[in-house]
Amino acid sequence: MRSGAPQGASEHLLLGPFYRLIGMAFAIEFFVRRILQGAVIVFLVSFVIFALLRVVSGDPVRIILGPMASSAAIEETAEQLGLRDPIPIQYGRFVAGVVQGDFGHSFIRGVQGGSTGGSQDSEGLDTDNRAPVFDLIMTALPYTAILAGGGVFLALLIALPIGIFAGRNSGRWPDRFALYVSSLFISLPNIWIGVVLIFLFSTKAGWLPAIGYEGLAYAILPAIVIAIEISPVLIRAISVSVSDNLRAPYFALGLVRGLSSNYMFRAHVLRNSAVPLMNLFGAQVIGMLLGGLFVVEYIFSYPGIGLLTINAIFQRDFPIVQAISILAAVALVLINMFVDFFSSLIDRRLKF
Amino acid sequence: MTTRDVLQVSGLSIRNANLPKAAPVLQDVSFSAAPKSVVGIIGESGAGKTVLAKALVNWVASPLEISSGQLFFEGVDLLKQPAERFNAMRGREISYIGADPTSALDPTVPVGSQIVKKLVTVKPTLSKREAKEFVIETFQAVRIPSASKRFNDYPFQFSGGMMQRALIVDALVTNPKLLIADNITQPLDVTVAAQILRLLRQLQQDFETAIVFVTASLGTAVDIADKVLVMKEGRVVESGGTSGLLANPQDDYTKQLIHQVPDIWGAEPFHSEQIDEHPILSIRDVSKTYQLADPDVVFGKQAVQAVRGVSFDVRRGENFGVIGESGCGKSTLSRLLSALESPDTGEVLFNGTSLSSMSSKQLLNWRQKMQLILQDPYNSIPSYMTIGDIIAEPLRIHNLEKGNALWTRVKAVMTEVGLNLDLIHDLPAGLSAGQRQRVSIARALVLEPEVLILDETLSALDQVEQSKLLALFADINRRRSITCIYISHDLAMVRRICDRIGVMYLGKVVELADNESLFSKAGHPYTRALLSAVPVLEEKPFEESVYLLDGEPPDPINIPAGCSFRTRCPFAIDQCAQEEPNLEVYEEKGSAAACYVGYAKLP
Amino acid sequence: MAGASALGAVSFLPTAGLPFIKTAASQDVKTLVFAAAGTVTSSWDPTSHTVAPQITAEGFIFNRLTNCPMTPEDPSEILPDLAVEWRSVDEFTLEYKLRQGVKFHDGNELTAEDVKATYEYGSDPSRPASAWYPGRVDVEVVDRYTVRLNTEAYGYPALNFWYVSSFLPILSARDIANPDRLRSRPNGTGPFRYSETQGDRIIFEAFDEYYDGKPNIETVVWAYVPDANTRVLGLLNGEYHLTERLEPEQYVSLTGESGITTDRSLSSENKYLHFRCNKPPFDNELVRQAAVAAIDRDQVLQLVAEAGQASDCHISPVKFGYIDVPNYPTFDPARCQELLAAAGYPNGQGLPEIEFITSVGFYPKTREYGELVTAMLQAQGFPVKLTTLEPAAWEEQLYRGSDGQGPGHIIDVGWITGSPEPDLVLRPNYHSDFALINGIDDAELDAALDRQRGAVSIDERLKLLQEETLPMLADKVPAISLFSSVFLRAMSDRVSGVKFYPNGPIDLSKATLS
Amino acid sequence: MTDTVSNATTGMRTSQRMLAHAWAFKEMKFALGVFLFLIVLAAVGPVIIPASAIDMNVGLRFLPPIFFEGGQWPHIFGTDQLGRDLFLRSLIGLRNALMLSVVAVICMFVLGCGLGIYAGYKGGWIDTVIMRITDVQMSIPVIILAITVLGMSRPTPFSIIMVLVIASWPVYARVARSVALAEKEKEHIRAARIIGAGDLRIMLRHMAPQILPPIAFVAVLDIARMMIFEAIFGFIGIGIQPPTPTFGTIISSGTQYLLNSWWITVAPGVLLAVTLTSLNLVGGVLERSRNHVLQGGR
Repeated sequence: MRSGAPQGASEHLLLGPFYRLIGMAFAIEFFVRRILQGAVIVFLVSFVIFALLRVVSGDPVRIILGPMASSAAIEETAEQLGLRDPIPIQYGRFVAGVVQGDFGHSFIRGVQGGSTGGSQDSEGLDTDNRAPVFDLIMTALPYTAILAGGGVFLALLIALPIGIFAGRNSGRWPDRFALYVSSLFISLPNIWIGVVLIFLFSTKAGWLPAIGYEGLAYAILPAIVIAIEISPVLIRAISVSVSDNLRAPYFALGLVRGLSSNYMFRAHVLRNSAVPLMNLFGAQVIGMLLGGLFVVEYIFSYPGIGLLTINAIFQRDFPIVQAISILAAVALVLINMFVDFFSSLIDRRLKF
Repeated sequence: MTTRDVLQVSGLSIRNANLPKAAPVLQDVSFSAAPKSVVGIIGESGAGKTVLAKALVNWVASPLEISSGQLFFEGVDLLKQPAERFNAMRGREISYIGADPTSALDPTVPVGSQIVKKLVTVKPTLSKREAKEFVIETFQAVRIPSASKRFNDYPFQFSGGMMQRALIVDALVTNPKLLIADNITQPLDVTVAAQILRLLRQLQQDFETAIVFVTASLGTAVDIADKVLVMKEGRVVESGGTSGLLANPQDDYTKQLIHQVPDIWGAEPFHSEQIDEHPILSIRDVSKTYQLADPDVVFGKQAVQAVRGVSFDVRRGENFGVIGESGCGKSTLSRLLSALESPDTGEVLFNGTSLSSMSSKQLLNWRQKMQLILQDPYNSIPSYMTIGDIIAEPLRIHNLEKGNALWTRVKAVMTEVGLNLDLIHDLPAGLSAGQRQRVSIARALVLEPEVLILDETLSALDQVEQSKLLALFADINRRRSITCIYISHDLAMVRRICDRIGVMYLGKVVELADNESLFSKAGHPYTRALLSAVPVLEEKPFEESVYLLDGEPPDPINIPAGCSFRTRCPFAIDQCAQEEPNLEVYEEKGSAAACYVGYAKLP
Repeated sequence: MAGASALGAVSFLPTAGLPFIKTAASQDVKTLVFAAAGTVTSSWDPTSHTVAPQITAEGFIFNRLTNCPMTPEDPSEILPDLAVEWRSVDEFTLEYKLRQGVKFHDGNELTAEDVKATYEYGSDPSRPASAWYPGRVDVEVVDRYTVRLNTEAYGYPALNFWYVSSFLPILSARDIANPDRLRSRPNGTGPFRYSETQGDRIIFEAFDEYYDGKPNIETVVWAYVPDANTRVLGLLNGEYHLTERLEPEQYVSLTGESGITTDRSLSSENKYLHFRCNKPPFDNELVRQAAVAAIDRDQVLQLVAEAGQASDCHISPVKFGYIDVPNYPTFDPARCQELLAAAGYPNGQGLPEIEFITSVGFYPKTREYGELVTAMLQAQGFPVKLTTLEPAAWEEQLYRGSDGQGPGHIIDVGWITGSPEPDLVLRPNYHSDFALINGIDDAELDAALDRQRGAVSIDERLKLLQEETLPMLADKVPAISLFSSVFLRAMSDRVSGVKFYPNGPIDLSKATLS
Repeated sequence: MTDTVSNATTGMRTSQRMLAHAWAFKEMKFALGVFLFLIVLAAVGPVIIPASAIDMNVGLRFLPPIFFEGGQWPHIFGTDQLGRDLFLRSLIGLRNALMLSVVAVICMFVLGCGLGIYAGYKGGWIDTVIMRITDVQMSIPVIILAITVLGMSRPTPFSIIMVLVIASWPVYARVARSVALAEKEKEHIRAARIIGAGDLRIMLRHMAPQILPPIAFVAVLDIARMMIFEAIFGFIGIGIQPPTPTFGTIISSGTQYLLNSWWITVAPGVLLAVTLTSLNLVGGVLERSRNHVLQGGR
């Protein structure tokens, strides 16, 4: 084999040492841009929710003070809470608080975290004696994290084997099996399957606890419902991307180049299939998961963020709803950012 | 069979298991390859040559299956061995390179590490480090510039030619006895394809590898092969030594193939009949630059200089050609000419009026006078409209005709381009590529334009269809005295149809000459390089050994200072690095080239 | 929270096989955990709210002057509590003699000054709970242990306090002088004293110096458990000892359960459908009468099952003055059609669309009987549309707004008070000065309501109520009482000696836990 | 495989070949049959079944389904807590859910695709604005939006559809935009511009017919998703109001009687799940066939 001075090498001699840094510039630019974009999105989302709550819903003061409160007391309390100011001013105040890390205090919940009923005494409403929203969220968040983590884990536990098996046997029975399973799972409304699971496994069989949270076992049934909800999308995505990658020219050529089928599958097919799977997480699964958590926590009276939110909306507890929508938006923005970043780490063709 | 043959195929038949009644895909194919020999396999698409090539590496995918035959490799019939045994040969004793280099490797893993992985798999004694050094060394040997940097690049960062080089490395690192090269030059530009062929020839000498070279181009096969197999519809119709076969073809099909290889220098250059000296289209110092994100600099931008100061006139009634390889800026030029984009500087004048000064209404009227026909027969016409509606669409847009008059005009133009009138209510789905291009042509002609731009319009068609359409254009040109601008990479085609030709390199016109002068004299080394690389059967005035280039065009982001061609030019002088040369007339007919070396000093 | 609390099925916690499940439940015989369905407010001042769950909580802490067991057999029965004797001095004066030696939780002795401070503070119209008071009152301290309530300055008979005094908690005068202290730390004379709040749990400790002897139970944990199912499950696995507000199905299931005692007792609450009487079509008395003739209350009761008891009266059977009103509306389709025709809407033709608003998840079975009543009204030609709202939204729609109008045309609500005093129901609902929900403005009715309020003797008042006020209400039907609520509770059979009040409070002073 | 396949394109269009391929699946025939049967049943069932869904008969409360002991003809699914026929109520619920979902999907499809194509075709600040709106919209959980809007005001079919559309149009806009971006670069769009077609004509006549079919196909599957949302809304109490039967309200009211009268919850859910499974199966097979055909199979 001969060797010769490659032409054009000199042009890149200078660049050579910096070559490794290419990813760094990309990463810095990526994160700067995405965090800025994300901040704008979160800002807008919070404003939309903030305005929506004030425009659409009734007067939270009626809930705070109870139905029989005099209109004088209601007005006094509303003034005190700033609820009679124009929405932009209220929003400005809220943002100023959030920027300083203060998400405000619940309208309804006492400082110890428990709900309090309407007190018609305008002097009785002392917002400092109401629970800080941040604390409420921090109390509920671990439960939701357990449930979400468990749900995603179970979903992957279902979807990975079925999806990969189907993808490897495209057009044959495992493929059809995957189609049946995903078509069935996606057709089971979470509200219904949740109740049916409670009926079968908790009420009838008595195998698993269902309502509330006293220990990890309480997360099992709700996590199954979450898994049933999101696994069909995963199954389809996995089977399609696995079979697409098996059909991709590089796979057959890899075999012809003398590499083993197992190696090609492990090192390349799985790697390439991870990208659409991750994108699916960012685009769809997180949204489904979030929606699913709200409903499932509601069905199972599971004391997480979802139940906190649903109760807060029903009770017009604006500060909680606002904070949680910011939290949800931040979570979505961050998850999408990392999904895109890791996707582009895997597949350098992707530019976001 | 002689025992010294590396490969001997006898009576190989392959059929489609799903279509048991159809003719076999391969029928009774027999040939052999001696060590260090090159066997060329030639045939049109559908002849079964790719199926054959793949069968040689045990790559027969369902529903195809081998129905009979033997495949001896070094005396062992691999078809009788367990599949594992055959598969164990692959990538070690028998290597394969395919037609589509850019999708041959996992796009998400650096090229170098994929090749290293293959190397350590087939040669377990090698350490990763040794393998890496070896691969970088080999990269250099196949003239991949900055080999150690390119080692870490991803497949998409390689051009087709560079990737094909990398794959040749991948195929040859194990010193195989047999290399199957399946259409490896097909997607490449002529100069790059010629480089690859040259490389392969050199390597073959060094590695003592037998090569089965599959190609659709007879010119290419002849260039490299010692022995040629001609295939048609799954059968070998003729085989023999290359020179013998060319000189004395036996089979009609072989004769036809030979006949179809275009003559360039043997053909009469084209002359339009009514050329008005007054230019209908003037391009004045037109430039276009695109901004891209720079991955190396935070929030940095890169300027891609697609077209750089192009000027030329097109005279009414003439056929003007623009040629150049991929990335030379010809498609950007076509977008500027058709006012789909506007130039950053300079202007395009139509009958003396600048396109950029036109109001949108004027521009709409102007569109009737200037039409563009695109390359891809499958994507350039909408699949959900009937052929009649497609052709009628321009008339409707410009509100030119209604009711029966509209359909009369549509039918007239269909007849003119040779479309059967029965097709008027059909969707394009069943049409062949040639018919589809006729629909495109009809859609342009129905407006009765004065200028027609053909952007690679014929390049997707086969030789026969191309000839027919060229004849049609010649006819239209004569009857309607339309001005045509052919934008193409196909030298043989512009030779046949164009009066004058501009050669583009890196966004600039480097030579502007009439047909005859360009092909016989060529004042620019790049033009000569292009001409030297065309795969033809005839004698070329410009020798490949003298003119063929190394490397590939530089990135249009980092265009070298001075003459942009100097980094590849075998004849560059000091002056070339100083400033950019302008077009200088080098002969009496007015042909001009942008080169400091000068026509006289070129070999 | 329809879904959250709606799983009426009772499941049995499988704790045996799953070691990681908290098996819970302290076996401490001195601590009783009460799973409450509602929350307390952020203020411990009893005059700051009218919230039923907090009234229940305050029941542990405070005593009242008298004590009404509120039994249907004798609604007017009054027993001594902090007062040992009471009498009517004249039309505008009541006199109470206090029990001696009663200690507040802060160690101070109860005196007449405390009663004076409490009544004068609580009846101040600016106090949110002043609605419980018949009106302002002056309190005269006769001696350290004797007080006189005087209403002369405010123009209504003192007799209005006769029953209400069994409902109004007695505070300490020192606390009333210091509102911050009043809000933050309840200080009563009751069997349990407030210890602390831990999240949704409030801890009460037995009061050593309780006048009736220190309770047997050392600690009461008041746990807020909003979900009915969780309350039941907690009761079954021993985590809670006592729970309230069961769904009828839960009650039935638990009744057969070993280790569980259930309690079903008539409450002071009736369930009403209020008609918005100040806008068409229910401004027309005939239309109201037609509507109530279309409703078959028997079927409603069948749906409500254990959670309801039939009563033909606008007040509960545990209220003073209750009677099965003879002219109370009954299901009579023929009469309904007659009335409709007389009102100018034969077969309901010409009636505007009628919105029927009800809540879901607060009272038992409201959605079910909402659908039923809707269907029954539709059957007679009323173009009724049902709107079911979650409690907060419903509550917002319930009362008349500042324009005097309330949303919709029919709205479902329950009304509960902790005293046999009927005016706590009648006056706010049917007197045109208030008519909080239905907005009725009927001079005849106002006059009748004022007459019974002005009665100078118990007997006269009873007669007026039973022979004039209640029959007039049954005739004018600004609202119809569908049935009387029955409270469903359950407790561990380890608990004994519990006494339940019809408005929610629970007397644990004599209870034991074995 | 490197030989150009396109020359061999037969006369059939992609959609025809897709349908032909899909029809070869026996489960396709079965699922389509079940789905059509259920639709027809939902349409005519309330007319031909003798029991009335709204009428209640407290005497016939809690009848089990006909396959169980105590079941009575014609109450196939049994009766609910008010003695109403569950099968009929389920069918009416199915009909309502279908109608509501179809309308919602049509609205979100039109709105989303319209804005998406517009954004993709025009690019620039229009694209940025529309896409940022979708970002914001997609960052608001549907349930928060739904309860806020529907729970606070009175839910009507119109407001439910509005919430579904507001929550879901961004998905369509994004897909349509990304396809439009790719489509814009295609030669036939260039050809249309060259023959002088204006922006609106290009978007409506030249891009929409290419972009919409694959999305329309996703939209069909979305009908199933919307039906589930409708059920969830009903369950939380923010759906169509009783006594109009909806799956959500039936299931939620049944939860109270789960231990003794499980069928009130289970039976309507089975009908819903069967309907959706058949619809999703049809969609799934079509999707596969489409992939298959697009990959050059036939």
